[in-house]
Amino acid sequence: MAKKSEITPEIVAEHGLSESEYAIILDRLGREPNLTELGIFSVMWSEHCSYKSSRRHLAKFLTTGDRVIQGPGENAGVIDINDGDAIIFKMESHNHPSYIEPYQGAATGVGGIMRDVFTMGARPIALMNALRFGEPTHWKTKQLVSGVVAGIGGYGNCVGVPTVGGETNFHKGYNGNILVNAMCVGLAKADNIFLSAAKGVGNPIFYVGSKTGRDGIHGATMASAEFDDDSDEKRPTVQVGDPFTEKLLIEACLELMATDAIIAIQDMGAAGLTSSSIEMADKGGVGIQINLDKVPQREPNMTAYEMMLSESQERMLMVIQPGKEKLAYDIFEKWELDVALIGKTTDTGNLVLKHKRKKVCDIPIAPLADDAPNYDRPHVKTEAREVLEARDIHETQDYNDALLRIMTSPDIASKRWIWEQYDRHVMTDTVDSSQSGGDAAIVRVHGTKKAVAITTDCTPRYVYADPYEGGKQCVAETWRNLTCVGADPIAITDCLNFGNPERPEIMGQFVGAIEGMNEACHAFDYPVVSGNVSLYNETNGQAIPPTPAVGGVGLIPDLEKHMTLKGAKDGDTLILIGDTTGWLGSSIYLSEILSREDGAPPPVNLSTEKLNGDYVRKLIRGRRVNAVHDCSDGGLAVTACEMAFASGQGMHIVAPTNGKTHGWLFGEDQARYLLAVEENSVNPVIATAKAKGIEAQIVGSVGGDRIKADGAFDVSLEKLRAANEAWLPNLMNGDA
Amino acid sequence: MQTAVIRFPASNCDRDAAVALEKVTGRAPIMVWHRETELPDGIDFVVMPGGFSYGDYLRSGAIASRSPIVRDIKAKSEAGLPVAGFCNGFQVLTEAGMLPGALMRNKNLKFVCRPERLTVANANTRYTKHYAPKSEVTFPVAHHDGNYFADKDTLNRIEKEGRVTFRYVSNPNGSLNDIAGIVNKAGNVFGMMPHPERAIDDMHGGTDGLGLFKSIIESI
Amino acid sequence: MKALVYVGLKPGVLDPQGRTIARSLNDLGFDEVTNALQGKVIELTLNGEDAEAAEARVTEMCEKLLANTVIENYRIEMQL
Amino acid sequence: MKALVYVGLKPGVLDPQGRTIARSLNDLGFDEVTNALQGKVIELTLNGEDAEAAEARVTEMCEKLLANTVIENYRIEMQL
Ligand SMILES: Nc1ncnc2c1ncn2[C@@H]1O[C@H](COP(=O)(O)OP(=O)(O)O)[C@@H](O)[C@H]1O
Ligand SMILES: [Mg+2]
Repeated sequence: MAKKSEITPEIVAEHGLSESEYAIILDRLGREPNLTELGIFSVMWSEHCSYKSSRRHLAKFLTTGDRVIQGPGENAGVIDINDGDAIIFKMESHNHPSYIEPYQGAATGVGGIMRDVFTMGARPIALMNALRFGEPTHWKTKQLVSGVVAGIGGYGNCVGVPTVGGETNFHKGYNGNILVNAMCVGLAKADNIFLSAAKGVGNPIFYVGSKTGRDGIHGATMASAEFDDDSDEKRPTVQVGDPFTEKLLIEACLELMATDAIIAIQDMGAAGLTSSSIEMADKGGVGIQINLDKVPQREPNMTAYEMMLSESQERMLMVIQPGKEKLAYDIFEKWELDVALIGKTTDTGNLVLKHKRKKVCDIPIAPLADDAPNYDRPHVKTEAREVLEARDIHETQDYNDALLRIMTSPDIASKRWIWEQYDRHVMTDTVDSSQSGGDAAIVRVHGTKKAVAITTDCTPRYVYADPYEGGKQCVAETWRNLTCVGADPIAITDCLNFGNPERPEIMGQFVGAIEGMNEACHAFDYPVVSGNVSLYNETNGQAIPPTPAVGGVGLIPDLEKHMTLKGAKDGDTLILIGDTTGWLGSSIYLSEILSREDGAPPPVNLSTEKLNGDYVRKLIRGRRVNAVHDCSDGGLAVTACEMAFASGQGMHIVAPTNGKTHGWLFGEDQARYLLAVEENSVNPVIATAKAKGIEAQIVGSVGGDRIKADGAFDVSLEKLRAANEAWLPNLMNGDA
Repeated sequence: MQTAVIRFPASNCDRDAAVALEKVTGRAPIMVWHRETELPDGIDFVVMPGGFSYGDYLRSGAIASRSPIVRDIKAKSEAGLPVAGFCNGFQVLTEAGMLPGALMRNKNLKFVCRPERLTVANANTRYTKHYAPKSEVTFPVAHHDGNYFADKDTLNRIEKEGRVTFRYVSNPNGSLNDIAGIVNKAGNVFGMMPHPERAIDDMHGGTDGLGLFKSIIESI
Repeated sequence: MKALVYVGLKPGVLDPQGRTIARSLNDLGFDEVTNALQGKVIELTLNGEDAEAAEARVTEMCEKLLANTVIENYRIEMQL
Repeated sequence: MKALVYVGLKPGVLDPQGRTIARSLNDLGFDEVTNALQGKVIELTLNGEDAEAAEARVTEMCEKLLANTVIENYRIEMQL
């Protein structure tokens, strides 16, 4: 151990530790840490690992429910989907690395989230991605889009997990800080879930996967630090993903998991060997001793510090049942993976590291976790915006043009250029995916008649306008999207992307969004089972729009009764469930047609949401409807167009009975669904709704080859589709 | 009838192929690990599945095509054993010299996944008998390196010999002559970039692929 | 000992990667670029002393794995 | 005028392709191979006469498009 002080205040600051944080370290150790130990503390107490700004707020979330097998706290959340099956899922961000190296940043994001899921014993069965880029005209946007999409596809396609859906927004607020959020869903047996708590004393610790290199050292602290103009210069090493090794790792781990050899397992994510070993030890209440000489190394002369902080990808740590070492070796060697016995569990409660015959670290584990900073950062509530009335908002004189502009606007235009680069079909259980433009992807549980429905949603402009209502809306939209395909919504994961939490107004967005989200979770009995927080998303003091992406998962008990928006038939009647007030505040109409981003966002009435959604689901199960699509971005008009594109049928919308036409067609009132209903079901559908106190009205009909709204637009379905499809390929260089 | 599916490291349509084979033959295929030096006895039909064997590193299918099991399969195919490769399997077969030509990077350099309409270019092969001549089928494609290339002489020869089995209606990758699938001269080795094994189920990709499996299985 | 193996497409084989590079360079204002070809270079580290024997072995590696001679040419450069 | 641009991963960056190539060469009996790295070589055809000016432009092309200097190095060789 170093005798003389090697830790200067500069070194402490470079490690992202405040003076008071360093004082706690000195106090708990009763001495100065050496550099390796300091590095370990800095990683464990980084925002990324310790959630020091968010922890107390996340604690408010509803996290339990009848179907919750494992809530937040493990690598991913686990829910019960009957018959002994469980679904394991989580969403995670890889924003900063993707901005610096879009292909590898996005690829390793996908790899990381998959590891979180198969670490727990699940075979990954679906991937989703939620992407936010800067303005389409910004010089960097195209390059980022093409790199990120290629990276997501490159990794997921190779591993052989279908990427079945996602969402993509463009806004100037992301010009200097894009968001790349990836979600993975896996399938496991409910009685064979693997956790990370190490148990017992003297049990062998195995290292499996790729060798350790000097990758992304300080990556975890980077992810928690703001960008500035110099960041192009200070570029830290970005990790390169190796999907081939990931695929082998999945197969090997699942093979070993089918035996009883594993006591605990943890992937090495951000903060690598440090956080994986400490989390395993802390959860199990044991100590850990590691001989770093045994760690498979890619480069010569690596220091203890480098090995502990390396973020090399495709690595796992596990505690193996004594006596099963050979079994583990055999399986990993069959899959041609590096494997090494690097240490053992101990009863000291300390993390002890040996390197080149010296003890290079000896620190008590409990304080690393228990004393991690937990800040109550000051926060101010976002000021409420004025509620705009439709009658006070300019009405377009050219509805054909308005519809075309909205259907070719960045957020509404088809994202085919993106999702055609993703293998959506591998594993042959994808029942519906991005391909239909549907609300939620549907992935069959292999060999059964049931399916999982998956969606990701967030409307950042609503959250920016009103974090609380916007937070409610994100959760409500996922619930609605799952409902649209006939699923019972079960639980969510989230990825909370915000700016610098040390600024009270940003912290106010964060706190407000969480409160809104949580309110919705309670209203729907729809718990949060996993998630991720990404803070400091800003460049030169300019924060991104607050973006709490939500991933929702539901169960379709019987695929015979699933629903899509594809099935609208000639002669069907269009019924709109839910009340339309013509809410244009913070709408696409306002931003695209009037270049305004003001006004309060549509409020979400959670009990109406619940009532309407439960009714729609009942109609689907009772086979009363041919197609369902929720009304969200762009309102009734956009919803009808999307249903037209998916079903190949024209749509005719009647004029509003009261209120203004622009509000009627483009208003974004919540809790609404557009249904295509066969003639003989129309009366019962409306009558039953009325009896339940649900708004339901006939708003038009299906058929022909045009999209029309009385007193507004009348355009060719094919021409509109072509324009909607062409926007992104044109942006990306004119090649389809 | 006993079929086999070869598993290379990072094959990922091995299960998809197995499901298709079991559906058509009523019997699960034997999954054969690439390190084996010989096929088990009594195999009537071998499928090289899709995926990214060895991560598609170096060239798609290249490293897998040099594995011990492929040597044995090649020898047995020369003695008449039917062998089909889909997607990455097709790439392995060309790399192994069991089918002519090569599969290069898609013309627009992007991975492409979409249902693709194909015409049955020759309905008179062991793999296409179930289809009407010139009929159209839809199989999904999902590949990065599906751009079929062969030199002029080779191309002329396979065209003349009627060895092009499927063609794209709208070419997604730049393949010469819109070629989606071919057979060898003897007609027992077949490869195609689209995925017939992903078109055997109404819930997923349609059922146009069944004809292909029925054709070859019935010919054995 | 090191060997550098250059692998490129044969003349007459369309090179979509090269074409895209040339086009993007033109788009970026590098109008002087009239053509681009993309190839691979594989740097091998080899045990052994005998460069001549090594080169023969590397040739064998190229024929057996590193190049697909249906579409590719290769060239070997030994570095001592 | 031609320019050859060699692009390779920076030392220390994981090269999964190279590693896999080395392994499979070993599997094929080429035991002397202890390491392999895979890089790209881009051959540019350029209009113009002034090699020095051209090299400066190619450097700019590398920085802007041909290499991602976060993980890659490049080297330029002008051929007259
Ligand atoms: N990045 C992406 N990856 C995959 N699919 C995407 C992506 N972006 C959008 N999509 C797909 O495009 C369709 C429309 O997206 P969106 O408008 O967000 O749907 P919704 O409003 O129903 O949530 C959906 O089917 C979605 O899955
Ligand atoms: Mg949406």
